[in-house]
Amino acid sequence: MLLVLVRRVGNMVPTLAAVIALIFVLFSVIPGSFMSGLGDDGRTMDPAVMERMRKEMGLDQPLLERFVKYAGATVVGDLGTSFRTREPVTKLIAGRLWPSLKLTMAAMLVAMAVGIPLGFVAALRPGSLIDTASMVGAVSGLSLPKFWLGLLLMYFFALQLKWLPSFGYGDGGLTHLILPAIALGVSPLALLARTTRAAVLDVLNADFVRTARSKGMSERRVVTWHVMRNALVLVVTTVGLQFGSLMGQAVVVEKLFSWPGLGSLLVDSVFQRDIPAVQGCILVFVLFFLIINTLVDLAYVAIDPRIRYG
Amino acid sequence: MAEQLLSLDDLAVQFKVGSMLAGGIKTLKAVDGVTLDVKPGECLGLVGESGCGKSTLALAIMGLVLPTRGRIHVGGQQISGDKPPDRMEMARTVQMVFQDPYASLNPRQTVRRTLADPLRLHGVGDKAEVEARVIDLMAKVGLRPEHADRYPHEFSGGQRQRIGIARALILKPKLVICDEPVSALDVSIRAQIINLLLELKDEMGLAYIMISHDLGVVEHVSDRVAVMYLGRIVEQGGWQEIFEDPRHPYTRALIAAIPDPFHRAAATVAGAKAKGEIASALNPPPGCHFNPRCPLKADLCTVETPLLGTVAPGHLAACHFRDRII
Amino acid sequence: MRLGANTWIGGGLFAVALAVAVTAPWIALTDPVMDANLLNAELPPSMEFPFGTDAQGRDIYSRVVYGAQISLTVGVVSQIANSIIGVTLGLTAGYWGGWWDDFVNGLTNVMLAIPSLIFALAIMAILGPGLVSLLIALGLTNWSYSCRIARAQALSLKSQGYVQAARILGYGPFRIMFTQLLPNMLGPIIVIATLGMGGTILAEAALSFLGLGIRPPFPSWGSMLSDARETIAIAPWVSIFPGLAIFLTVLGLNLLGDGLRDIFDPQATTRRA
Amino acid sequence: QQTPQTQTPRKGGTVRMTAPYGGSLTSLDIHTSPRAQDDIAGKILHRTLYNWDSAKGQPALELAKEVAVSGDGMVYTYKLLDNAYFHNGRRMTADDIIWSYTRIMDSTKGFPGARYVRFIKGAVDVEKGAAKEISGLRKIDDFTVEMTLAERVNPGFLFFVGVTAILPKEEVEKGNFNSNPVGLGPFKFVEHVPGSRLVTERWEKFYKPGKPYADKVIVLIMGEAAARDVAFRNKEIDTSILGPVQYVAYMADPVLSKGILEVAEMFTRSMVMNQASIKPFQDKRVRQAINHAIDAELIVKRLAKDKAYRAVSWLPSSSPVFDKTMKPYAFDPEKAKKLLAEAGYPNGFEFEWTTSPNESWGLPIVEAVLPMLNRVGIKAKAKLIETTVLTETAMKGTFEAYIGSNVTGPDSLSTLKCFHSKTPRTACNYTAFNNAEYDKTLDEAGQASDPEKQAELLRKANAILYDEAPVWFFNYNKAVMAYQPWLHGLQANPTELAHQYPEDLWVDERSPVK
Amino acid sequence: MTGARVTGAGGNGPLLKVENLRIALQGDGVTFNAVENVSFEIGRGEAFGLVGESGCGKSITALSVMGLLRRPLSLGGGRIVLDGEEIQDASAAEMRRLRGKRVAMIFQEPMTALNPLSPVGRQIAEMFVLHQGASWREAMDRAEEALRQVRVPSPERRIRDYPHQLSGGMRQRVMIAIALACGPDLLIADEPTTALDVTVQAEIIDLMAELCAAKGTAILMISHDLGLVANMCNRVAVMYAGRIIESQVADAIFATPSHPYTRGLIDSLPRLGERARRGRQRLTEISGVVPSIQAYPAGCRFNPRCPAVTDICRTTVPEATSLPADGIVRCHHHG
Ligand SMILES: Nc1ncnc2c1ncn2[C@@H]1O[C@H](COP(=O)(O)OP(=O)(O)OP(=O)(O)O)[C@@H](O)[C@H]1O
Ligand SMILES: Nc1ncnc2c1ncn2[C@@H]1O[C@H](COP(=O)(O)OP(=O)(O)OP(=O)(O)O)[C@@H](O)[C@H]1O
Ligand SMILES: [Mg+2]
Ligand SMILES: [Mg+2]
Repeated sequence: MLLVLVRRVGNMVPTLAAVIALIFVLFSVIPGSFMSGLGDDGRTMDPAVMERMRKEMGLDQPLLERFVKYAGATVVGDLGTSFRTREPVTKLIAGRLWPSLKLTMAAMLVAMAVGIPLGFVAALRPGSLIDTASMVGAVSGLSLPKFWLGLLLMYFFALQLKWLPSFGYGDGGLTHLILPAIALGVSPLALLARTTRAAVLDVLNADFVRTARSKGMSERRVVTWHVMRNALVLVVTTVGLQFGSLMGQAVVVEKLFSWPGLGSLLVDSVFQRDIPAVQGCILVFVLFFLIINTLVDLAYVAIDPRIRYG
Repeated sequence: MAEQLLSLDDLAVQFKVGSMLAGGIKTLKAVDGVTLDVKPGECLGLVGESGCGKSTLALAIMGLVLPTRGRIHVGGQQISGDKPPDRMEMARTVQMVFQDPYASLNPRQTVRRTLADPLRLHGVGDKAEVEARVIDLMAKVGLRPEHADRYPHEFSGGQRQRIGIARALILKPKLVICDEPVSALDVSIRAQIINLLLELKDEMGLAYIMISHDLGVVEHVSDRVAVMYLGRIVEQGGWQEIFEDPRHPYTRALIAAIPDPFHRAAATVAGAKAKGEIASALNPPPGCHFNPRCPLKADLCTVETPLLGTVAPGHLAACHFRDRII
Repeated sequence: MRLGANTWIGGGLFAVALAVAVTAPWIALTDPVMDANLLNAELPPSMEFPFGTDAQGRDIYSRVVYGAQISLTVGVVSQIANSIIGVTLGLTAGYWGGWWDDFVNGLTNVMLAIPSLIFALAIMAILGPGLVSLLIALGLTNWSYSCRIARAQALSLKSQGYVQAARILGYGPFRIMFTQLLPNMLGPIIVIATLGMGGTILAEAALSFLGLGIRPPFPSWGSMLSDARETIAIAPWVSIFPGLAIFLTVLGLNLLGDGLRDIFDPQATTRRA
Repeated sequence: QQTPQTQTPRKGGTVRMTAPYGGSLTSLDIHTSPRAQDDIAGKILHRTLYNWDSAKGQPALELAKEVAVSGDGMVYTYKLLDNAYFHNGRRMTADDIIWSYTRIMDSTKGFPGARYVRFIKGAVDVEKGAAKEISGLRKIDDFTVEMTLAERVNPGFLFFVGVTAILPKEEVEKGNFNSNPVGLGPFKFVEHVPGSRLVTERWEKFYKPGKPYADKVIVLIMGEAAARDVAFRNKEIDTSILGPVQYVAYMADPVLSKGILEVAEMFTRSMVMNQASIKPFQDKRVRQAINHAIDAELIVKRLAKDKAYRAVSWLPSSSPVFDKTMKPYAFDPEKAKKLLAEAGYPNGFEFEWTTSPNESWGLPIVEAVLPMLNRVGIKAKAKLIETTVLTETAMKGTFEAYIGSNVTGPDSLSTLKCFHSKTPRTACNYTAFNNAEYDKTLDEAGQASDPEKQAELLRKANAILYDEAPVWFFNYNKAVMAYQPWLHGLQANPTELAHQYPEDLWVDERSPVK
Repeated sequence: MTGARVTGAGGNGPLLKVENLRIALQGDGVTFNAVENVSFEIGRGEAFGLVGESGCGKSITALSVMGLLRRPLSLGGGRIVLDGEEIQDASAAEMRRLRGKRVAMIFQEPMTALNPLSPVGRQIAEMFVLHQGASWREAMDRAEEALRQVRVPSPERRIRDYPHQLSGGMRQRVMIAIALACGPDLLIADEPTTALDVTVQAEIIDLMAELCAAKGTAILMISHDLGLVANMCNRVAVMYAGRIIESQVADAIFATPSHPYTRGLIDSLPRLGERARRGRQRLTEISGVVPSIQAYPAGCRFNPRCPAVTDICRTTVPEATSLPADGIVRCHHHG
């Protein structure tokens, strides 16, 4: 267990290093700057002030020097100072992390709580109405633009039915979370339902399930004792990949629902060219992805003895 | 040595398995010091249990894995760990027939392409000549000309193996390594392929290395036989000596394990049967690798590795008790 | 090979979209850009304007028809780019192994770790909105899956007898990759590409929503839908038709991908229990 | 201007405003951000020396009781309020004014307010690092401060802008001012959930007696118009800035149309033609032809849904010197063709038209105009760029023409300076306009001490611009805000409708909050 | 052999009687008979062998006895009588009670036949929990005992091991332990050693035979290795393309094979010692290929490959002809 952890964390280092370098290079050639972005509603900016801002943000230094400084600071957990708020990016991110996590986890919860059972049921009755309906539903869920879906949800559940608030974070309560979580959760839900179905079908055809049947087990026991865990091994990867990338995928939903997560921060920062904040956000997304996948690996180790002793 | 077509000199192939962080890297000695010769036109049978290194040995001879130690002389070439072979030349000297006729043919190539491409690659430019050689060879392995434009999935297992054999022979090699050529085939087809291989051998003057764990087949086709256990040759000799006067307990166990309804009582020499499981090649037992299963095991066997010793001219066995006859 | 209902329906939907894109100049009623006539702004569907008109008074039907060109170009071209990158890297990495494999693996991990929408967003911000930028942004960011598949396939095919045989016959590495490996891994790659196309069309819509899509000269479905989002209550037809176009096309691609997967998946074709 | 205020204001309740320009507030240290979005919060938490008085259409003293102006109009002596308290309880004094303005000139920090403070004598020295103190600012006593200008301007136009707010030194120097802003505004800071909302509560020691009314003002940050629409209809917010699409929808709705506040904002939308980069634009006739070729009236009506006023010239109709007798360019394609032919372009010409995606002054407009230009033979090609990049493009001059929005008020003189040939492109002369008569007129206006005379000259300059047509005059923005029926006290602020003085706002008992 | 044990129930008829078994294979719109007209009997304690080439229907015959056929395969007709009781139409619940307890099965691939995520001890113990209502603790103790019986060294440690930690031979021993856990009357062994090495194979076969003899369990041994089956079974049936074409006492089938296919099989393979005795002879070939299920020839299914084929073989299915000692053969040209 510890070994796997060490190995995974070890593997994260080069990935992170590459990501840091990549995003730095990417955003060093971006057109427009924070200063020119300030004039976006027709208010012109004073050239002298802009020059001073450039200096203050260190943008007048050569690229390489900036990179070395940035990389060095990142290693010790300093993500630089936001152009916009002139506060440490870490602080900016810290404020957004919990809403982001909350949304991501809620969406994943929706996806798992609905998708996995749905896939299971579908696989146990292949070709049945339930199977067909849930799989058609799943593919449809994957085929809708997220913002459109979110908008439709908003109109329906908030405006028409008045069940739920339409936007925002509220006081951090549950009601505000539901709609964005559903909008975000639909595509992992669909993927999970499909993966689960395929995995269960796969396992149901495995030799050891035939062995279990030949032992005289009832179908229910076969499923609960032998199929579930084995199917889970296959599903866990999808859960991990989906979960890991969900925080980044949340951008659109966060923007639509005015959710104060990292996604909104990222988009705002991109449009205002607050490059340190952008880099910080991406780094957090990547880190989240890597951490989730490490956890998934650990989960594997817990579920699958072949890896534990392999 | 000049008259040898192939000679292996203390050949060893090791694989690194595992990773630095997960339990450390281990060395797997797939082939561990094999010395062998094959003369032109000769058939060497190679037997041994699964995982003992037969295929690895074959791949090393083909130059597909480089030896960790030792040398291979084949045709005019010498291969060693730091000297990879000239593939083109190699291809015209040694070829291979694979075990699984389903996996060994490219599903997206017709028979004609499978056979003609290598010819073109090796400089036979003339269209008519390529065509003639392809059709000729197809006839030799028992395929009709109209088969040429079919894809592998349109053939039965036996026919596919014929295609595989044709591919091995298209460059007119001198040595063909047959890695379990019939074990994946239907029982009623095997005789066809074995007969075909023997006919081709005579007709084209081929030398074979026949890898198999079916002792019946090995006895039937081989001139000489080598028995492998966990990467090492444990016994080697003419086919008659090996089957009638086996000196290594492992060879005896192999023979004893063959169910033979005609000689049930005779062959089942109770004492010859091996017990227990084959050790893993990753951590073989010290001394003689066979010692945990050996009915003749003595203290010496766990300490000292027996070397191949001469029993009779041309008959070698690696057992401390090779002279003890039971 | 038996084609399932998936393949038929999905292939059909996709074929319709393709046909519309190809025949756009003939089946469109008006020019999607130059025939803006503010006197006709936001008319509901009628005989003259089958899908109604948008805020600039352009015929939505014609715009949806031309939009197919852009959306499918985006989907197909960028996915082809992804497949080429992914397959090239994955195939060579799987076949050669060694440091190159490690390198490609690392690169794939990086690509996988950065959410592709975010990556595309960044590239769009750098290159500025536009079709070419979009093709680059979406064509460079989504190859990790095809790369992984290609690599895995190369690894497993490499030990197949016919690849060994090719090496033994003296085939060079490129010849082996091209004639032996590539044709045999095309199935899963096509599946991934098909599913990816749907994803790409959706990604284009998402980027449009975020304000970094493509616009002039021709409309894409994503930008039409994104532009119409405010009128969803008052002029629903402006968003419904591009929305349906996206939905049906992506649905078609997803179904087609599923169907192809059923065909190409060896598990589905081995019948022995 | 708003609902008749027959009722007496109610105390208590919560006002829920929206910040519609993006997904977040940039900074609560209002000195650092010139964005309209941030000044929404700025008006709640902070105060400036002047305020914009929408009723009178001019700046009014806010933090001073009275001001004495010297004869030459260069020295202003302010008698400050003695009952203005910062939210930390400390009373504001002259030192706070001086410190705040000095901070803005800090040469190591890019405070956008520097462009306003620079008009005070000696400020430039501080900016250059040559001096520590602004020589033009002098404390007479705790509540009297003297300001000497470097140039003849009306300081009211300078010091009502949010970036010149008066901040308490001791709080700013604590270092976490952004997350703990302390100001002079009617409401004090409670909580800021970045990207979501800002919560403030009544500041009991606010200097206007009886105000503010509401207990709480919440700013909900909602950049997405479609979502704002749903939220407003769902009664989750009290105000919403409307775009053209929703303007029409709300106007058509019998209930919603009752709560609509409109104002002619001081923004002029235009297509800027770069005379430096494309030859045809150097010819006045071509520029006039373009103004004739485009049916701006129709666009305003149909596309902008009447949520704009047809532009005549550069100065907006809400400008004090606006000449009501001027008529906009007539839509006359024939005349346009004739002018083009005279200029030597009978077959038209081609140019690339840079635009942002903005719905009111961006791509949708361009898309509607392209066919019109095409009809007179001018082939324009749209090039979309991000809004963020637009300013940079304009400043660098790397465009042939672009469509954009410019602040054209409230100070008409400085607005018109943008076309002065001495004004560099980086400041705001994006067209590279150069006209000797115009320069002369404007210079005279700057020197004029008589306001009437000055207004006359400014009108003349504006008329020159009309004739020269350095841009295609499109429209002046009509800002529209929807508000819930229980919200009162909004003012139609032409400098930015979203900027409301929250001490005047109150909600009656119909408000769904509490 | 006369290891037959007389148990109370069902009297003294054969333990298993399969009559005219037909197994239908649902294809795309067409139904094939994967197995047809298969009949055989197994006495108590008897070892019965079923031999045939790959795909001839051995495994599905065994599965149909277990009631484990799954789509697209289904029982098309015939009777399966276990201990006097017809079970071909038994309900799922009834079959479940039989499986494991009275009829047990070992599969070909020991690698995949065990649940990779469950310790092997648990997988054995499951049998006691399922069929004998034992508690898990007690069941685990008995699992250890069962492992000891199949001669797994240090079973007390091994019960906690996972399948991947065991070698192929060990796994197959575990399978045997599972199968024999509840002392079934019949053990169906479907190619139990094909995946194993020769020396290990011999050991496993011996172990199986020995344990079954001790418990009086009858064996249905399935293999394509005629030698192996003949060695261990009392009687042998040879299948070809879904039909039993010959069935005889084991010794007799080698000595006097009656069907041309059986004869061909015996002659076609090189036998150990043969070359030493008679020198290298060309092997007798059976020409042609095994027909695929979609294209079974009419009449005798061996006819395209039969050296003695005549017209009747191509049109008429041969009836069973009796041979001495309860043997039968299906060939027009026999006798
Ligand atoms: N590329 C490789 N990397 C690591 N280990 C390998 C590799 N190839 C083979 N081995 C190991 O080397 C040993 C010998 O393998 P080899 O395939 O030569 O056996 P074999 O005698 O041909 O077995 P079989 O009869 O099953 O074909 C085995 O333990 C195998 O796991
Ligand atoms: N699940 C299935 N779906 C379709 N066909 C099947 C299925 N299972 C078996 N068959 C077909 O039924 C026939 C008999 O199969 P069976 O598994 O009984 O053969 P076998 O004699 O056991 O062969 P082997 O020696 O390969 O195990 C074969 O033609 C096979 O293709
Ligand atoms: Mg091998
Ligand atoms: Mg079978």
